[in-house]
Amino acid sequence: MMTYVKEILVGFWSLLAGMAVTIRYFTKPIVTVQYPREKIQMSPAYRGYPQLILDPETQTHRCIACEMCSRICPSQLIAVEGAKFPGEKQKRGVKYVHEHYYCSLCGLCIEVCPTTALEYSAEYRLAGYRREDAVIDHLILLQQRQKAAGVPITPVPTAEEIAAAAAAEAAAKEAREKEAKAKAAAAKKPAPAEEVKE
Amino acid sequence: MITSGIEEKTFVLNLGPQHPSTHGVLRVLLEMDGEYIASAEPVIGYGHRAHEHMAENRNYHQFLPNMGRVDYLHALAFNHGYCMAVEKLIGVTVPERAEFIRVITNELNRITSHLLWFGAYLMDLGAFTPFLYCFDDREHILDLLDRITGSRLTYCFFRFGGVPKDIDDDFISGVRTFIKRLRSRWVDYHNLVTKNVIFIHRAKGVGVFTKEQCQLYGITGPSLRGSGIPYDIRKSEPYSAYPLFDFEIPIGDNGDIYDRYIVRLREMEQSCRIIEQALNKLPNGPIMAEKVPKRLKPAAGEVYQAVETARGEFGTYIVSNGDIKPYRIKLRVPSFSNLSLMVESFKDNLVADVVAILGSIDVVIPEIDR
Amino acid sequence: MDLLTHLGIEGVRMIVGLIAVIALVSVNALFLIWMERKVSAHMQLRPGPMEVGWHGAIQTIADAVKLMGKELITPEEVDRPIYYLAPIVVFLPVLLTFLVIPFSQTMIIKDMNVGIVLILAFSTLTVLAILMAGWASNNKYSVFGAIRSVAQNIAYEIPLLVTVMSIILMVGSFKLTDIVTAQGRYWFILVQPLAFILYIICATAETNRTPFDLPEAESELVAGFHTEYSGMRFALFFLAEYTNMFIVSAVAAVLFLGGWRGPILPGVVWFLIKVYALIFLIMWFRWTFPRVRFDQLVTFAWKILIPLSFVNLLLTALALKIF
Amino acid sequence: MLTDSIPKALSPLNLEKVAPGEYAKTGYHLEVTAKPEQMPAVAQAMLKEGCFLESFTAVHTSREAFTLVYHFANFYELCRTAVRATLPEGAEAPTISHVFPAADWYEREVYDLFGIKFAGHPNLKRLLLPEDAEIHPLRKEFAAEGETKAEAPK
Repeated sequence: MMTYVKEILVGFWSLLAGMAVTIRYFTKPIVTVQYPREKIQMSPAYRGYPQLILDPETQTHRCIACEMCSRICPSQLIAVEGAKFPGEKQKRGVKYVHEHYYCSLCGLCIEVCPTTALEYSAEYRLAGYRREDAVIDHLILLQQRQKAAGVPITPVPTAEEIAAAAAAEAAAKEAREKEAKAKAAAAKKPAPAEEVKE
Repeated sequence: MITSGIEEKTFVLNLGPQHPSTHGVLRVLLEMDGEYIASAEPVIGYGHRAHEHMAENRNYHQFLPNMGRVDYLHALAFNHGYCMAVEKLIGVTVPERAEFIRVITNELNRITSHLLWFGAYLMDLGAFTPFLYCFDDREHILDLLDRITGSRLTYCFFRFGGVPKDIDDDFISGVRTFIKRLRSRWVDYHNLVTKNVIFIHRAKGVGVFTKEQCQLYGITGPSLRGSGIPYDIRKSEPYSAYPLFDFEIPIGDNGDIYDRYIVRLREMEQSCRIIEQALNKLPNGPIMAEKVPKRLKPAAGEVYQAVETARGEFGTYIVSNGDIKPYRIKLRVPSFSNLSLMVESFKDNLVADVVAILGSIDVVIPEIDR
Repeated sequence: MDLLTHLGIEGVRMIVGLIAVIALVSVNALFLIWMERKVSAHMQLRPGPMEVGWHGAIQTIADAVKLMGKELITPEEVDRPIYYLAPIVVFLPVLLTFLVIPFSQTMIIKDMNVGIVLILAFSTLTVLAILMAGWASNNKYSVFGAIRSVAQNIAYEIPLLVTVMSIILMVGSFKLTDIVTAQGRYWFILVQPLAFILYIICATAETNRTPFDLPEAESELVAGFHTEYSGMRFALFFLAEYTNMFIVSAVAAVLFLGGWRGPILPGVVWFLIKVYALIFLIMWFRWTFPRVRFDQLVTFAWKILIPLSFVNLLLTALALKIF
Repeated sequence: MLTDSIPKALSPLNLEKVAPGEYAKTGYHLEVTAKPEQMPAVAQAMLKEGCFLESFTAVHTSREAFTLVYHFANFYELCRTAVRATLPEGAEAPTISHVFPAADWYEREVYDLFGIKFAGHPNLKRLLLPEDAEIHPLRKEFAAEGETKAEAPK
C-alpha cells in the first residue's frame, strides 16, 4: 500500500518537474530565425558550388584546362575545354560548365586543381525551377563577378576564335617541328622526343 | 513470411513504407492478433542506391563523397572508416594532429547523431518538445562543424592521409563553450524525459535484447551496450587517437529500451570528455601525410577496418586487385544487423511498442539499404 | 412579431443562443488552434505562425479557408452512410452542451436542473461518433483508433463521474448555476484538490489529448480514426476536439474555480479567463509529456484513478456528515 | 586467447587453411579457408567460441567462382577471423542462418546482389532489390545504364 502511494506521488512529482522545464522554456526568447526576413551569416568555410577564383593580380581566372577536376569529379559533372592562344605559354580555359544538380559538394575538384583556380562560393540559394537553372557556366559567372568588381571583363572566346587559335597553334607546331627537323638534320642527330601534351 | 489470413483471428497490418515513425522508408508487415503482434516481416530496400556497385565503377577518391550518404547522421565516422581502410591498403600514416582533428569532429558528429535520435525517439513516443530542444543544441554543433568541414549534414571531410582543413582557435573556444552548454542542459533533459513516469513506464522492460540474441544477431553499438556487453570498437579495437584518451563505455543491465536510452545519453557525456581531452592535448604539426599519391593504385590485397559509429560497428571491407578502382567494397553497416533482430523482439508486443522498439535501436534506413 | 410572441421569451433566447453558440464555437476553435500553435511554439523556442496577420493571428482562418476549398475524398470501400454521418454526430452533441454552460449569472441559454448530467451525457456521444468514423473508414488504423477510443472513454467516464459526484454531494444540486453560487466564500479547488487533479486527468483523456491521445496517436496509428477524412469533414473532427476542450474546461471552471465569480471584471470575462487558463494547462500537458501506452492507460484508469476517485467521494461524504 | 582456441576448435574440421593473419595490414587475426559445405560446422564452432557474425559477403573473383567471405569477431576479446570459401558458379552454398540468425539477411542480400543460392535458407528472397528484379548487380558482368561494362574477371 505504501509503495502504491509512493509510486503515485513520485510519478506525479516527475510530471510536475517536466512541466516546470517546459514552462521555463516558454518564457525564454526564441532561438529560430525567420528565414526570408532574417538571414544568418554563412560560415567562411561554407561549401557552395565551386567557382573560378578571380585572381587579384591578373584579374581573370587561373584555369589552364588541365581537366584534372573533370576527371576526379565523382559524378563527372565538369566539362572543361581549353585552347592555346598565340603568344601565350599555357592553355587557357575557354569553356567551363558545371552541372551543379548532381554535385555532392565534396570539394575534390578544388583540392586537385594544380593552379588553385577554384574555390567554394558562398551561394546557398540553389533552388531553381528547371534543371537547366543549375547548369553553371563559370566563365559567364566570372564575367558577372568581374563586372560587379569593376575590373576588365575576360571575354569568352567564340568558336571562330578558338578555331583560329587552334589553326595558329597547329601552324606554329608545324613550324617548330620543321625547325626541329631542320636542326636535327643540321646536327645529324636523332630528333629529340616531341613534347607531348595531353 | 506472412500470408494474409493464416488464421481467422489474425490480420495483417502494413506499417509503412510511408508511416510517421518508420524513420525513412521501412515497411513492416505485422501480423496482428488484436493489438498484439503475432509475427513481423520487414521489407527493406526502398532506399537502395547501389553504393557498393558504384564503388566498383569509381576510383578510390571518387567514392569518398558516397560515405557521407550511407549514414547521413554520423557521416564522419563513415568517412573515417573508409579513409582508414584505404590508408591501410596504401600504407599511409596519418599525422597526429590530423588524427586529433578527426577524433574531435567525429565525436561532435556522434553527439549530433545521438541528439537527433533522442529528439526523434521522444517524438515517436508522442512528446514533441524535446525534439526542438535537441535541435537547438544540435544546431550549435552543426555551426561549429560547418566552420571547418563546410557542410552541415553529409560531410566529406576526411582525406586519405589526413584532413584538408585545420581547426582554428575560434573553433576550439566554440567547442568548449558548447560542451559547457550541453552539460548544463542535462538537468533539463533528465527532468523532462528520463525521470518522467510515463516515459519510464513506456521504456522499462520493453523490447529486451538478451546477450545471447545479441551474439546470434551480431548487434553492435548502444543497442548492444544496453544489454550489458561493453563492446565498443573505440576501446576494444583502438584506432586513430582514441587510445590516448580516458573515457568509459557506458553499459546497461537489462537490455530494454530504457537501458539503450541511458547508454546513449551517457555516451554523449563521454564524447564530451573525449573532445575536451583532445582539445587539451592537441599537438602541433602537419594535418596531411606527405607522399599521398594523387592517383591511388594500391597493391592487390584486402583489408577490413572497423570503426564505431553512433549506431554500432561500421566495417569497410575492400578488395583490391591492383587497379585504380576497388575490386569490391562491402560496407558492413550496424543498422542492418540491429534491424534483423527487430523481427524477433516485436513478437507479443503492442503496436505502440513496435514504434518504441524500432526507435530505440536507432535505425537509419538508407544505411541498411545502401 | 407573431412568431416572437408564439415562441415566447424562452424561444427567442434559444434562437439567439444558438446563433451565439455557433459563432462562439467557430471563433473559439480558430482562437484555440492559434493558441495551441503559439503555446507549443514558444515552449519549443520557436515563434510559431508569424506571416498571416499580426503574429499569425489569422493564420487559422487561412487554414480554414484552405480546408473548405479541399476536395472531400470518399475512399472506395467505406461504409458510406456511417462515414458521412460521423462528422456530424461528433459535432452536434458538442453544440448542444453549450445550452447549459453558464458564462455568467445571466448568460446562460437554459439553466436546467440536470445541467451537469446533460453535459456528461452528451460528451459521451463523441465516442459513438469516433467509433462510427473508425469503423466506417474501413482502414485498420482507423479501427484501432476507434477501439482504443471506446475502451479509453469507458475507463475514464467512471472516475470523471465519481469525481463530479463529490462536488454534487457538497452542493446538493445538478444545476450549474447552483454550483457556482455555492462557491460564494471559497472555490471548491481549495477543499477538493484531489478531485480537481482527477478531473483534469480524466478530462484530458476524455478529449483525447496527449498524453492520452491514443485514438489518433500519429506515430503509431498515422491519424487514428480520422485517417480517411479530408476537407471539411476532417475540419469538423478538429473543431469538435477543440470545442470539447472548451467544454471540459468550462465545466472544470464551474465545478472548481467558481465559474463567473471574480472581482471588478464582469462575470463573463472572469469565466473566459478561467476557461482559457485551464485550456492552457491541457495544452501544457500536451507539449510536455510523451504518450502513454494503451494498456497502461487502461490500467492507470482502473487501478489508480477509479480507486482514488472513490476514496475522494468517500472522504467527501464523511466530511459532510461530520461537519 | 581466442587466437589459440579457435584454430584448436576448427582443427577437427580438416579445413584447407587456418593461419594467423597480418593484423596491421589486413585487420584479421586469423585467416581461414574452408569449403562452402563446411561452413555450417565452422559457424557452429565459432558460435561455441563466443564469436558473432560480423559480416558476410561474396566477391565475384573469377568467371567460374565466387569467394564467400565470413567475418567473425568477439565481444570480449579482439580477434577477427576471416573465413573464405570458394563457391563455383552455379553451385549452392549451405546456409548458416540456422546457426547465426544474423546470416539470414546477409544471405538474402548476397542472393539478391550476386545470385548465389543458399540451400536450406528458410526465406530466400530478394532483400534490397524489388522482388521482380531480374538483375544481380554485383556480378562483374553486370553494367548499369551509362556505365562501361566492367571487365569480366579472369
